[in-house]
Amino acid sequence: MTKLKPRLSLIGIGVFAVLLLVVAPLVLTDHWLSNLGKYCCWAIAAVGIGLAWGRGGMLVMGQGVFFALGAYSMAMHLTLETAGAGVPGFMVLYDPLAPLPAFWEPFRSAAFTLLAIVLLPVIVAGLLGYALFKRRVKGAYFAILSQALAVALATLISSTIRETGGDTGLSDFKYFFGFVLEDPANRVMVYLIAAALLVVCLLVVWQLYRSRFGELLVATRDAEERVRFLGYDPATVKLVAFVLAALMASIGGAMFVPIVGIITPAEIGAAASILMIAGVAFGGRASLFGPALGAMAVGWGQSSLGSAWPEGWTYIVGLLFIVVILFLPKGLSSLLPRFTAARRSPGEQPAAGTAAPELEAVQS
Amino acid sequence: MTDASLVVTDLRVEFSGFVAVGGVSFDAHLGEVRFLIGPNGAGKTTCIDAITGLSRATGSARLGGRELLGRPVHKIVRFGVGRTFQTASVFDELSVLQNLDIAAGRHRPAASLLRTRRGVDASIEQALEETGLAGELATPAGILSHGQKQWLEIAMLLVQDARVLLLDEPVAGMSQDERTATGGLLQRVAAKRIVLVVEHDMDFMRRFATRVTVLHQGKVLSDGTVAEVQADPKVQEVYLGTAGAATTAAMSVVPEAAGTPQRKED
Amino acid sequence: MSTFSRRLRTLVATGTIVTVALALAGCGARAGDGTPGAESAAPSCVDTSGDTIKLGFLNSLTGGMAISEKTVSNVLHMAADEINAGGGILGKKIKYIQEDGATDWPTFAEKAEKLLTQDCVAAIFGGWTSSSRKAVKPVVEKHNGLFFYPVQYEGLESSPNIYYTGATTNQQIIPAMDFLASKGVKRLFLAGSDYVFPRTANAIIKLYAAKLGIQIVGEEYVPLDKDDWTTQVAKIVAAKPDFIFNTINGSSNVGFIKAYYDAGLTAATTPIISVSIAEEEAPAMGHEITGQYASWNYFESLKTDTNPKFIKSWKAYPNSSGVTSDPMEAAYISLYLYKALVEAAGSFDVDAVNAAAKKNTITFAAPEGTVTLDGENHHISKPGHIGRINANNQFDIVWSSDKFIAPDPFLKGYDWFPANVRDQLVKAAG
Amino acid sequence: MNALVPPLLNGTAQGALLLLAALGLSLTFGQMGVINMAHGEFLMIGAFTAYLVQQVIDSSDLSIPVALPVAFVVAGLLGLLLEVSIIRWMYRRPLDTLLVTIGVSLILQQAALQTFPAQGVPVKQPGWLDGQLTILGYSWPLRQSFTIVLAAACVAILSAWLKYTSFGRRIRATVQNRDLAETAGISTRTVDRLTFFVGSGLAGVAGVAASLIGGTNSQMGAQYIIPAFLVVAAGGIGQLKGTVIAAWAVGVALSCFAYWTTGSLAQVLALILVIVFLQVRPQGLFTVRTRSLA
Repeated sequence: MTKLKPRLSLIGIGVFAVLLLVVAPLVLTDHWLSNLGKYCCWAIAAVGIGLAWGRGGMLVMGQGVFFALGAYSMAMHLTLETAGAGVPGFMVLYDPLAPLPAFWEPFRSAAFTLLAIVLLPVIVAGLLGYALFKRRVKGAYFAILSQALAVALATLISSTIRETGGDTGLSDFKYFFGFVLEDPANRVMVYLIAAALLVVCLLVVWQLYRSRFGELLVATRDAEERVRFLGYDPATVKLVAFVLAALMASIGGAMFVPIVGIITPAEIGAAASILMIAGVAFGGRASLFGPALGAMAVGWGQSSLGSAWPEGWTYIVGLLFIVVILFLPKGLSSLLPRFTAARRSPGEQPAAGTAAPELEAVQS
Repeated sequence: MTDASLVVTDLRVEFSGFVAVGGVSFDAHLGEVRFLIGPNGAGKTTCIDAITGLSRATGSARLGGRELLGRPVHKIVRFGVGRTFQTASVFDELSVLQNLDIAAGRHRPAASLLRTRRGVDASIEQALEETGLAGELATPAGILSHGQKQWLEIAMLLVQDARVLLLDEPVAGMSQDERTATGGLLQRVAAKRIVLVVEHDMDFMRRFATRVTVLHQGKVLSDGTVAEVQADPKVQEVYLGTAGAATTAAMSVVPEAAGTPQRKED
Repeated sequence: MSTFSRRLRTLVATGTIVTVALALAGCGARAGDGTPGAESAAPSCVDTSGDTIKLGFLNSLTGGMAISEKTVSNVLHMAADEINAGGGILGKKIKYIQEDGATDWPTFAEKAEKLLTQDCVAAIFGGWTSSSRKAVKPVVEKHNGLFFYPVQYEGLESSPNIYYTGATTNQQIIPAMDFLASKGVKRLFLAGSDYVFPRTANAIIKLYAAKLGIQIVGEEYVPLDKDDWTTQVAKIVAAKPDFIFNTINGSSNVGFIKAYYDAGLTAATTPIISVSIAEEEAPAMGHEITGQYASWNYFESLKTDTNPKFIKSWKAYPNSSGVTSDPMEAAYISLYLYKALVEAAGSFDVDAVNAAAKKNTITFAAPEGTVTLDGENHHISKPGHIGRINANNQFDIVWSSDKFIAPDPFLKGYDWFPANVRDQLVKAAG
Repeated sequence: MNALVPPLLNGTAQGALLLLAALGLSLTFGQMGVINMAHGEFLMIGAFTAYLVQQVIDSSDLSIPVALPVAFVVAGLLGLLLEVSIIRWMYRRPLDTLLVTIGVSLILQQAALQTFPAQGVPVKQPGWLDGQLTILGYSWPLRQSFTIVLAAACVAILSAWLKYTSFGRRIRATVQNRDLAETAGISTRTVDRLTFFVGSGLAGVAGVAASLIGGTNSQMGAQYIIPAFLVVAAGGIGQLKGTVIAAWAVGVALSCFAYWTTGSLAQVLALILVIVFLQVRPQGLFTVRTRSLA
């Protein structure tokens, strides 16, 4: 069983990869392919949330912060690429003579941009996580603090119009590392990069989940003090998961920009961060595929149900939170083993959802 | 007294003005099963909390000449101090093997964490053998019996290669047979490691204790072999005379169940 | 070890798939390969063979902006019904597809693309915030679609694929400043929400104020989603302005108005001129705002030949909010303007419509008066009006521009606007 | 006029509104461990109640005093409904209550958007709140002192209720040790329901106060929820005096930052200030020391 399962999962990732990378581009229209690309970006962030929250017990309600780091790094580069040697248009009005803000300058370089997409979230999440986990901030506190950070960042970006484009965000990108974004072939390429990155992220967590670290992470989630008494520093264990989750959110954000064509503070604030959580909860926070598939399902629901029945979709998202958390705390993915288990030995119920570890959090 | 002993001197723990432990000294050595007993609220668990870095304390607790107080929990563990809790605290969602593997993990290089476990460490097999859990290798710890969970905890301390085992009521809730088995296990373990047991169960103490320290209201009341302690009139008074009253009073002040976090008034 | 090598194999296999896929895809155009743009757009899939024509309406029906955009959506439906009752466009009945932008700008982009490529609509109508417009702009440009945007905005933009039926700055902000100058205002305070419209409007106001000799005694911004203005109003009181120029949007206006009256300010001492408070918003303030001013191109109280009919239809419309207002009227114009354009072109084809806009003088007898389309910058001429709120939350018109103001999104006709800024902005706008 | 006076006074009023919003949370979150993200929507319901009361009682002089208890009951009953239908199943899963109530808040927002005019509804201020008090040369809006008085009254009543009534004692007993309270014959179910009723009802009262300050619409609750949670956390869980001090401090900080920098930056700085504070002192201003594993 323990040997079989990871192998099955690996086959699952393979099938998923073929579906995303080979079948989807052949079958889907340009519009739906770019929608799927958008869902892939959310799914990448969701895989990270699954790691941090599902396995690590850290309810990261502010992944918008890291999504923003990647997205804005990418968007600044693409804006400069589009603007050429000049200063982006939106900056001109407020001060026509002022030079490009200093923090924009390095983003002219493609290499620096790619590096920033990877390193910025690692550094920020590293410092933040170190500060919070060492002080044993966890549970609801951690969730609310992380959400407050997302709100603060979104407000900050909204109010710095000249430096960041403000509420209107950055948009109207013409090129993507030298490729013309309007060209349908290049759009397929951008999609494939996002889809491939999602597959890579799945492979990374697949290996993590079956590794000793994965076990240690679950142990830390369920009994942090106990892990401490085994000689580990839980802060370090959590930090690794948190930083990885941040990195994935950043990558998702970075790919979101060329696919969707706009990034604004609304995509990183409280509501956006919560919607990322919704997909993960829906799919199954602790499972391998649950977060990614859940995020994609929520994205798809927004596209299709949101069109057919806009008011209804808001109610559906609301009900989704209530019903899933109330009756299926492990998400839809927990139904699958439940069915197979029921078929194998009727009457034997698998262990119900456990979320007890959070209890201690409120008290510390 | 050898270098490898645990020596606690003048240990004091205060909770917002309430003195839980007020200057306790004792020591524990290889080869003996050392018991710490006393009524509820006597400060037994608090002593262990202090030694393992969970509660802030003054005084001194040295292991092999190295000071433990004032260090973070995981550092103290790395000196070789391991403990169990009143309510068995194992990782319910993980299997017995995974539980033990994590316990054995701190000796491994960090990079090995990223690899998958292949095979079973020798130390783990040995611990499974000793605690009689060999048949439960793949069982999720959550569905073990209460006694098995306690043994799993002890097994975790063994693979962790702890030099000192601080056991907080290891036989609570066990059947008579399980108690006997546990006692035997502790006596075998004590040959190579320092074993300190906090216990309520007088019968268990009488059968397996080498030496006993009796705590009462945060102070050492008596110290010695089982016979010596039982003969001590002060101990008799606490346990027979005013024991009822003291227990009730103490219970309302310091909730004992360490597994479920609880509040206490300032 | 076998696991490890197998894993390696998987990784290699995945890598190969990715590389092959990327190589297959990576044959797209690179920068400098020639001009991208309309040529690369797929041929339009709009179906004009039947007796209906599909149009897309794109408004936020959920989320925070639904507060404003629902009405625009309703008025678009009304206009479509009216046009259909009158025989449709080029004899084809409008079949509209309503999409929800959900107050989410990427959703606006997604839905615009869906409307153009999946539903094959001939044109899209809607949007409210500048963010929504900026999200839709690249999409309609890429697919060579048409987007009609009905809200007053900060200008400094033009696109061959967008028609703007709301005011640009020289049709709302500048008339308001002219009005203030005529009132002899010397000390002006700028209060706005913290987003692009107020920031841009105030940047322009400051430039023009310098020319008019009006002193700007302070400038305050509060985030769009925050209602509490008490601290900022305390600063306004301390600055002692003659007049307040209000570019606050949404429910934050309610907080501003309440704090303003609580601080003892009144229309008699320190009046406000607003550019986002219309007939719909005025009653929701929770305070009498009689005597305060607003600058718009349309008021319900406007006396034109066409206005009574518009008001009557709207009041009778099932989803009516009861009053008419400027953004609604601009949305109403947008559909009729499209009708006029298509009929001038004799075709629904985007290029034909754009060509017709350049060649012909397209006009529409709108409720605000007969507006004329500028075929070059895709904005329409509008009258500037200043209204003063009366006890019925209607506006008494106290000042009007001499004539209809021609749209000038880049403020080319205003010498006080620095030419170097304009040049850069025109360049950046492409 | 002293430059410190306006931000201090306005900040105190701002803090008072924050306190009203946080007071209910400090009960439901602090005492029961339930993280109710729909608390902001209960506040919205209080504001809409104020509007509806004004439709019945025309005189705003009278309608606001009437609206206060009505809003308390309406929001309280809604909270009770939430407790009975959903929250009761989740006392052992606090983080999950957070997620469930996000769903509730989305539904309530959309329902309000569809029930009431989308632009929002007007709530008129009572005539006796017009005018200003002159304090050290600064004419301070009277309405602000009303918010402060209302907040102070709520705190006084709540703490007296917790301290002196038998129900209050039962709540405190249940909070300290649920199992022990149960064995002592306290019906913890009744206590839970009542606590949730009162906590949600306080949000309703806060809503009436908020309706006098800003717009009354479907989105109004969202702006209070995060600051209110931060205030409760910064004050220390289950610590009424901590909540009071934290709310005041955040209000004054917000107002001072807004006075000396910009409105947007003030929001950012205040949030960061609290986040940093909680990093330095994760247990909040005041704390009960416990001997526990956590």
